[in-house]
Amino acid sequence: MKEGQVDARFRGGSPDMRKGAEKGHAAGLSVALTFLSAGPVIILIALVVILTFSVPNFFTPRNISNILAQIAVIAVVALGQHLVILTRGIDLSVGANLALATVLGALMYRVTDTAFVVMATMLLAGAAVGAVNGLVYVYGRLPHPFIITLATLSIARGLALELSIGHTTMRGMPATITVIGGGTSFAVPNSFFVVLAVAALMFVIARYMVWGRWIYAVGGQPDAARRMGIPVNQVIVSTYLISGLCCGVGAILLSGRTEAGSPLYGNLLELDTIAAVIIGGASFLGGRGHLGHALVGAVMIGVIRNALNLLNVNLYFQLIAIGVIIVMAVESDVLRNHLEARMRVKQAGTQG
Amino acid sequence: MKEGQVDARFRGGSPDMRKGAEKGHAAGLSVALTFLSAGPVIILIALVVILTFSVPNFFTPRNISNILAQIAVIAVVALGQHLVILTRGIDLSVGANLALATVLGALMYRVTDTAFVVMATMLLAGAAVGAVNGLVYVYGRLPHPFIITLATLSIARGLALELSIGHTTMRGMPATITVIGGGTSFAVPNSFFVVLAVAALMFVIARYMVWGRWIYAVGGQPDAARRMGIPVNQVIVSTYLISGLCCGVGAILLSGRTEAGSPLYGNLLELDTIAAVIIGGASFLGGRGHLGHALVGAVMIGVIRNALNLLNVNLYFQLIAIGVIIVMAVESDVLRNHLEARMRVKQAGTQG
Amino acid sequence: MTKPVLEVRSAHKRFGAVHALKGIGLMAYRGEVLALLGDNGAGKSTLIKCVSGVHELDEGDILIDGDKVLIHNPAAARSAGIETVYQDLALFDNLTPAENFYCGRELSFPRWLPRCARFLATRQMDSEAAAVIDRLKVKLPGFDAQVALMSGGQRQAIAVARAAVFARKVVILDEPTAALGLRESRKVLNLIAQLRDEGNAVILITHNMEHVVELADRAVVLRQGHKVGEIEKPNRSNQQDLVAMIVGAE
Amino acid sequence: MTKPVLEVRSAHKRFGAVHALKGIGLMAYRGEVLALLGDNGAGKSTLIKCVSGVHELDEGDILIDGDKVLIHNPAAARSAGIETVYQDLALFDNLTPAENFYCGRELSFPRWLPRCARFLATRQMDSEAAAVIDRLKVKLPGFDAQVALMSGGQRQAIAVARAAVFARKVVILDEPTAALGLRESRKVLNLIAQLRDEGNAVILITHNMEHVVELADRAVVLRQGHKVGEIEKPNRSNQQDLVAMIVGAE
Amino acid sequence: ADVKLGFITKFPVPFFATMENAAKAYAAANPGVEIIYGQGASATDVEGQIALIESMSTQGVQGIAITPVDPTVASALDKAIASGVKVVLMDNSIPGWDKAAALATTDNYNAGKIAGQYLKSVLSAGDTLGILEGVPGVPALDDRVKGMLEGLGGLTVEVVGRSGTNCTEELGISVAEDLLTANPDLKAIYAACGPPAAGAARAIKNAGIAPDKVVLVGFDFCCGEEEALTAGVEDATVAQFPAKMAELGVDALVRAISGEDVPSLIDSGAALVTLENMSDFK
Ligand SMILES: Nc1ncnc2c1ncn2[C@@H]1O[C@H](COP(=O)(O)OP(=O)(O)OP(=O)(O)O)[C@@H](O)[C@H]1O
Ligand SMILES: Nc1ncnc2c1ncn2[C@@H]1O[C@H](COP(=O)(O)OP(=O)(O)OP(=O)(O)O)[C@@H](O)[C@H]1O
Ligand SMILES: [Mg+2]
Ligand SMILES: [Mg+2]
Repeated sequence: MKEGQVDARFRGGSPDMRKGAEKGHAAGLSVALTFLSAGPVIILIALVVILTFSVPNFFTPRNISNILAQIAVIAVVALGQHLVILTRGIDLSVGANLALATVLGALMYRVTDTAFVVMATMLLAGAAVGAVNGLVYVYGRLPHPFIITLATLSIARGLALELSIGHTTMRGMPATITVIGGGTSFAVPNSFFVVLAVAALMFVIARYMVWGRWIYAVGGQPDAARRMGIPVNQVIVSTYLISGLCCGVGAILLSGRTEAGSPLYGNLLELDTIAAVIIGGASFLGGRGHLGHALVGAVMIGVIRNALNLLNVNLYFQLIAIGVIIVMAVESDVLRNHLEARMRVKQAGTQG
Repeated sequence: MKEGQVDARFRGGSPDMRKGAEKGHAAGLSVALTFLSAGPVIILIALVVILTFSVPNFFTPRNISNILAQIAVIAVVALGQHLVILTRGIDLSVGANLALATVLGALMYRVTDTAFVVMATMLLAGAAVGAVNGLVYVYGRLPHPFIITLATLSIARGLALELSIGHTTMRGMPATITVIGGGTSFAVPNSFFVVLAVAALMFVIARYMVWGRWIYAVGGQPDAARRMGIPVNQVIVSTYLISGLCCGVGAILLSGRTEAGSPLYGNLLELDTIAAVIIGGASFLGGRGHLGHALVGAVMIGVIRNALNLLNVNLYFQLIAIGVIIVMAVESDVLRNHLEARMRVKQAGTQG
Repeated sequence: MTKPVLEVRSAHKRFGAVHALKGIGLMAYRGEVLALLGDNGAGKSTLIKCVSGVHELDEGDILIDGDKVLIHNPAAARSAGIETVYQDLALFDNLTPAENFYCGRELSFPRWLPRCARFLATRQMDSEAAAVIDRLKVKLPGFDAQVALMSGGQRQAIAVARAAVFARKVVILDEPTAALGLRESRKVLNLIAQLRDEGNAVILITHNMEHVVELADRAVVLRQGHKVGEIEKPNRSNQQDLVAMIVGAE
Repeated sequence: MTKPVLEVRSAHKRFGAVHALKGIGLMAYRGEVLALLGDNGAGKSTLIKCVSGVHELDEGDILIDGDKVLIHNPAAARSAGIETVYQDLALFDNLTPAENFYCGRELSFPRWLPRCARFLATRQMDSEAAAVIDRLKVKLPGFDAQVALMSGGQRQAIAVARAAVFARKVVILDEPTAALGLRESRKVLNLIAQLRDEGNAVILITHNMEHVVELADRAVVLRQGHKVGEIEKPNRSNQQDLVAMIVGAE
Repeated sequence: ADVKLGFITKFPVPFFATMENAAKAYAAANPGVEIIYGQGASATDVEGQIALIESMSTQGVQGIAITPVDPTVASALDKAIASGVKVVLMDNSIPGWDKAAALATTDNYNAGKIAGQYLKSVLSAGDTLGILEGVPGVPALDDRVKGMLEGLGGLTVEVVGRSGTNCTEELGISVAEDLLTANPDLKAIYAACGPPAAGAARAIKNAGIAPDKVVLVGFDFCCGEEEALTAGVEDATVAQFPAKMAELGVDALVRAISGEDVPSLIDSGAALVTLENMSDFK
């Protein structure tokens, strides 16, 4: 908002910028700065530390494993959502998309119990809805993706309800999917490894591949991207496609965890994933933000919900507490950013 | 998206721009242009004409009166939402805010049955939540209003539930409120007159008052607004406050219509109102768009839902149909815009 | 010499690791054009942004008519009588030229209401803005078109005209002719002269030596955040000294 | 005379009611600097935007090396060998200078993959971009800082350098020195000379007559969308004619 | 057709689909009856139901059978009644509103009691109980919890958790997992609707707890509870008879329109379902 703030935000946003000033100098400041510049992660760590000491059973292997399983779906879908937000877009359809994918997967399971085919069905379904979002938005020259993704939210939910036999939860998933979505390895949920794998893949794309660079360019300055010959339309469509694909992955995880497909899955997932991205510290401005943000945000949401459940906080009060804690988390990150900026000035001063 | 499109959008967005070129010239073109430049309204009219001929009972006084009553809440809240969107913001809390206001109103009714006090309670409650949104966003220097309004969504819903504990129903409203929200005058719902009054007031503010000009300035170029000495923070806070106040008005209308308060009211109202604003043709870019847009969008949504109900389309298929029709409506407006731009070029050509 | 209307004393400003101003002092007098020169990145824009309230100084003072003032936001600067034409113009793309003109200082009525609650005197603003634009002889594609669609020069002309209308004490222009054609440049230079003659202190940032020689009564040169020199009455003969100062001893 | 590498024939362009180009023709030859002059709003930027694919012409043809080509997007123009420095620079505020340099034409490997799926040759791009920036002697606050925080001049320098790196046939510069200091302006002028000597056709839009006289081999003047004149070898003696053409008979 | 009726259900879950199908069967069996159908979008879609009531009146129905999602649809029903439409409520009543011709319902409170009585029979004093609530604020679902607590009838159990699940399986799993983490020795879980009951069963399985260590009681007998009962993770659930409820409700409506007297309360009943008697309820 304020002009002075811009600097801080940019600095927070780009890991590249930090390298510049970090050579030699007053050790204490430097340590504090390295710490502060870790960004929203330290807010998360602080949160975890507080909860560990105040909530019984919180920091136990079993509970950690639970949390990881609980956030897997939000995290995967938030990664896709983040790509869309990087290009100044928004994908409201993620929840309905995921539900439709699980229903189609469950239907396919009635035809064949080959895990591969069922998984492919879910991925394809997710990607298809994403592609519709992207294509209609870009080639329909709509003013904003809000409309089309709101429309596919409605359409996908309707389709999922219509297609699901008896309009209900459809039991049954191939064993492989159940293992992926519900199993654990070394006491860690398999779904968490899937999240890590998707995140790693996205990170490589965003950071080391031409296409990722284009996403940032399109998000940063769409006009300039077009003038530099970047296929802006295709890049935008691709982000919606990937977001849809992530819904497909989320569908595999969720239907594996519940051994079922259901048209009611993914309710309000759009708000959760957008919140995760923003809490993680990304910006609606486009072209700014690290994919890790989405993960941090998703974990933060999961940790808060879990702790409130463990504390047996009354249902209505949970709603209030979640709201308050989320604002506090984001606000601490804002303050952290300011502190960092101020210390950086001080550091520069000591260097002369 | 495309650069060429920018012109068309600006032209669509601002009624001021149109005056320039409209003097003399080939009559046919001119008539067509006047028609086209009416904007999303003509899409709405086209929709109504189609529905009149295809849906029995649609264009009957009673049904029209029903539609007007059904959209009143969305329309009033969408007007406030529009102000927020004009400053590049978003208010996700509107639905929960409205629910909380109806609950507080119903509780106040248990204390006193003076309509004035109950109404004042609802308006104050709405404005208070809005003020929290604005103040925390601006003075907490949050990067985006998404977070704080999502948080107050959660908090207000939780508070409303918490407050209504122990009351199986919150039925009962003072007679005046019932008349305002549920009565009719000359076969037209009174709530519709309230919508018109709020819209007229907002129109005067936005168009003829200094404060309205500042809203457009802040939305257009926040940095420049600050440099020109506009109290940007206060202007932003005020839009959230007004949005909250509109929720209070919506609460009066809804609780008058249902003669009750409920913590469940206003579910997904945030998506409906944002959709209304965007369907009406406003832009997320900030500083662009006519307040009438929000009304047109709300009516469009109401008309579509009503027609689907009259046609007895089943819920699943309704979800699909609503999605499709909304995209089609927005897409027709995009095409209308292009047609208008092209005809304008042609018209300029004929003038030499 | 008379008292300076604006004085800056040992101003320091840092952006993170960048030390943009390193103890700069400056005086501007009424009825005089002060040229502020320096190569790209010298700190010119930063200095004037501090004076006009966009940034706050880390150290140093700003004095107006000899009194220390705290300028912590642009509104304060404007009400202290400092008008600025920013390098990035600070125009509202979504408004018309007339609306841009008066933005933040709308003519309005009735007087007894608080500012924000008053009604806009639209007609009066339109006609006054039209008169100024007319005086500057700028051609606009349509007076009620949005600024977004105007050419770079047209935009610059609007920004300069805006500052001229409200000038009271100090007018700062950050490269006002950079995007202007010959005709428009000439008009702006005439306007600057006029502002000076009306008793304003004009601070002109420019890279154009012709304009400096033609208009400036004094020139201050910045280099890498330092003030490296000051020349009275720049003219053809000491122009080379100025250039040497700007470019630095090489 | 040799064949023009770029030719525009009777170009028309309208924006709504504004007729920005009214039948303009233009030729540019290799090894020559063509100055495109005209007052604000004359249509210069519109013309070159049509050539570089940002806008499409309503009527008229564009010929490259004598062949009619359809330039319906900027990628087409770039691959036809036309590089452009836009008046608004078209930089990415969220990227570093090196990333800006190669944006849209990243160096990448392995070659057999489709472009978008390749990996970025980051190190190579960084060092090559650094070399160019070095050659232009632009001082940047840090080579891995985001462009958003750089001064107007630094930004302009980056945009010009970017075009220089990829120049193959035609280089168009829309007021490249408008925001530049003396030293940087000089560097850009030298660069333009160098681009010309390397056999490019350079089209230079500027309001600075000094630069025209110093560099241009030919000057074309636009006024209100018309081409009103063309002068070979502009110099001190016919400079007045040029100015008269630009400003129009008054 | 002789009579035209509106049939409005709450939101898309199998329970209401079953009701709708029963109504369709009724219409098929009685050629003089034409029914048009409507459904709200979610468990909190009050405005949607109101719009449906209004548009059905517009279409000239003579009667409306409705499962009111919230007491506050009453004033819309008032208007319909004022224009000569008969109303029958199904599934749950509207407290303090007595203009309905009849109410066909499973009394959710009584049905909750059945679950409570079962729990009383297997738990002992001081045992821990976790509750997975339905949608916060929906009276019918709240009643299921209140009734269960009443059904425990003096047995003092320690309620160690009450969380909302929005009647979804996803939240059911998460909340049940957290319950089990916070209370490793948890004795019993009660879920107020079907999907979270299935979710709780999965959470127990995932936690590697022996199926007989935790008593799991659900409600609705749907959405995966069958499998959970078969697997022995879920111990009991309460079934309603939606088809019967719908049939009785529509029948009462038709009779009320033709001027007959109908009983004002029609209980379609509820029953405890366990592994043994499960096959009777499919
Ligand atoms: N908001 C900011 N954040 C960080 N650094 C900044 C900021 N604004 C300016 N700088 C840096 O401060 C230095 C001085 O910049 P300034 O804009 O004052 O230069 P200038 O003299 O106006 O140059 P030009 O003639 O190119 O406009 C530059 O190195 C610039 O990168
Ligand atoms: N996208 C657009 N939409 C509408 N009108 C436009 C658009 N772009 C330019 N114009 C108009 O076309 C005319 C020519 O503008 P252009 O930018 O080509 O001028 P220019 O010669 O580059 O001027 P300058 O020297 O100020 O940059 C102007 O009147 C301008 O307002
Ligand atoms: Mg500057
Ligand atoms: Mg131009």
